[in-house]
Amino acid sequence: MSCLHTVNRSPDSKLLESCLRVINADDAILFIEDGVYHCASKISLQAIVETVKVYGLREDMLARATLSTALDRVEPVDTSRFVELCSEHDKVVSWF
Amino acid sequence: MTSTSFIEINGREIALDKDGYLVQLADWDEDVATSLASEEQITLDPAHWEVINLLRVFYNRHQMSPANRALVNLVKRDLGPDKGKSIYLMKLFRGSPAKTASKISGLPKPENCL
Amino acid sequence: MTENANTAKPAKSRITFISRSAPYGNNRANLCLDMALASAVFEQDVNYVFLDDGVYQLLKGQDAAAIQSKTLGNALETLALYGIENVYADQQSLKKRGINRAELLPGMQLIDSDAVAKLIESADTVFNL
Amino acid sequence: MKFSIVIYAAPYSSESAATALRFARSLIEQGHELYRLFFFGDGVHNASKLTVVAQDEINLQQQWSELIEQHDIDSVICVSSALRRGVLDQTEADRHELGSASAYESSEVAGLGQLIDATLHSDRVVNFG
Repeated sequence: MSCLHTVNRSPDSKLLESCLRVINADDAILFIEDGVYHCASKISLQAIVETVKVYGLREDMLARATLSTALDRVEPVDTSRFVELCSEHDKVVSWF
Repeated sequence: MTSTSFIEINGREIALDKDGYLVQLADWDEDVATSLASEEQITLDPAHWEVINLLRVFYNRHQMSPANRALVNLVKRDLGPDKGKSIYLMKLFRGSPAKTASKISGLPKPENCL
Repeated sequence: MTENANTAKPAKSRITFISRSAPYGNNRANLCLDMALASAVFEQDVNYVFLDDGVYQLLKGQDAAAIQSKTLGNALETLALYGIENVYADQQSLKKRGINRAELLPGMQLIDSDAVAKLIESADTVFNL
Repeated sequence: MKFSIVIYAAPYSSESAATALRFARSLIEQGHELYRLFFFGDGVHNASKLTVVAQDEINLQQQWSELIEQHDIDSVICVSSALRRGVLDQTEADRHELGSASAYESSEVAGLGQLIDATLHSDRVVNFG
């Protein structure tokens, strides 16, 4: 049972922190909206265990100029891949 | 404004909305309850009153009208398992017991959400 | 509820609610409670978890009359009457906010983060707000 | 796969309603089924038809309505959220004697039972807020 977590607020919000406290090792995180500011943050990404796959919503990264600065660990995905990720995981938990 | 009708009780004009709920919850008293019940073809006896009183205490404490499931459990908890049954409450308050009993008890009209 | 003949699904699903918002400042706590009560009315298998600022909802002695609002703490007392028995408060959230067990409404089971993770993992659907 | 989408956010105040709209479009384009849209809390404003938007900006409410009509999507506005916020279909407007409807006809005002039903009949419930 793996779960896709979406996170839509910036690092200041501590939303990612809450998510990480209750995440399972085979889950994945997709940063969307203001959440994509995590994509270039070493501190944010270091807090996520290696086994958790990390995605960023490409459209939001483009808008916020974080696509080019995103760290290698982050895989940019477009909305259609967002939909696929939802179906590949057993459920979606939205953090907002 | 919702169209209102009036019933006269002890010389007072009491406004009801078109579904028969009190427009002003503060208008409620025992005579009003008796009258609201008779609109539902119900004659209140002590078995009705203990549920009405329970509902009013519940509302004053929790500020909500219980759904049927919660009403059954509330009656079960406070009036005992013999009475805490849907069938018992349906005999007392026809239709949906929670709705009918809430109306007679002068609780606000449900928002149709549940 | 509308039944769709060609979608045979179990009539019961396991829903975990994570209530993460403090009461009164916004309506998220109320929305979460409304969803949970509706789930209970439709006889779903409900878990209710208070996490982060959500634990502020559990403080005893709330009285919201002076801010023209209904007192959420009093509404939460009805969870058991709706058949919602699995009500949990996250220990770490309480600790971080300096809230003791004695200050909480009765009926809360205190759990740790791992237990919250399990309630998410075992749910069919999670509502988190 | 069957999806349901729950939207808690008003249009324009945050990006979430726009994200949800793009998500809904995309899943339909990929041949998935959108079992139900459920607008809850401030999300009900997405169904308001009494809106005017600058010519060079998108009209989210209109785009929702077009998507709903084009694909015959079951779209529900939560009644208790909607009544408070003045988003009424004709039935509710008549029931409360408030004159004209303010919601797009493409959505229906109904209760939380429709949300619970959606959790039962969908493979995935995705929340945007």
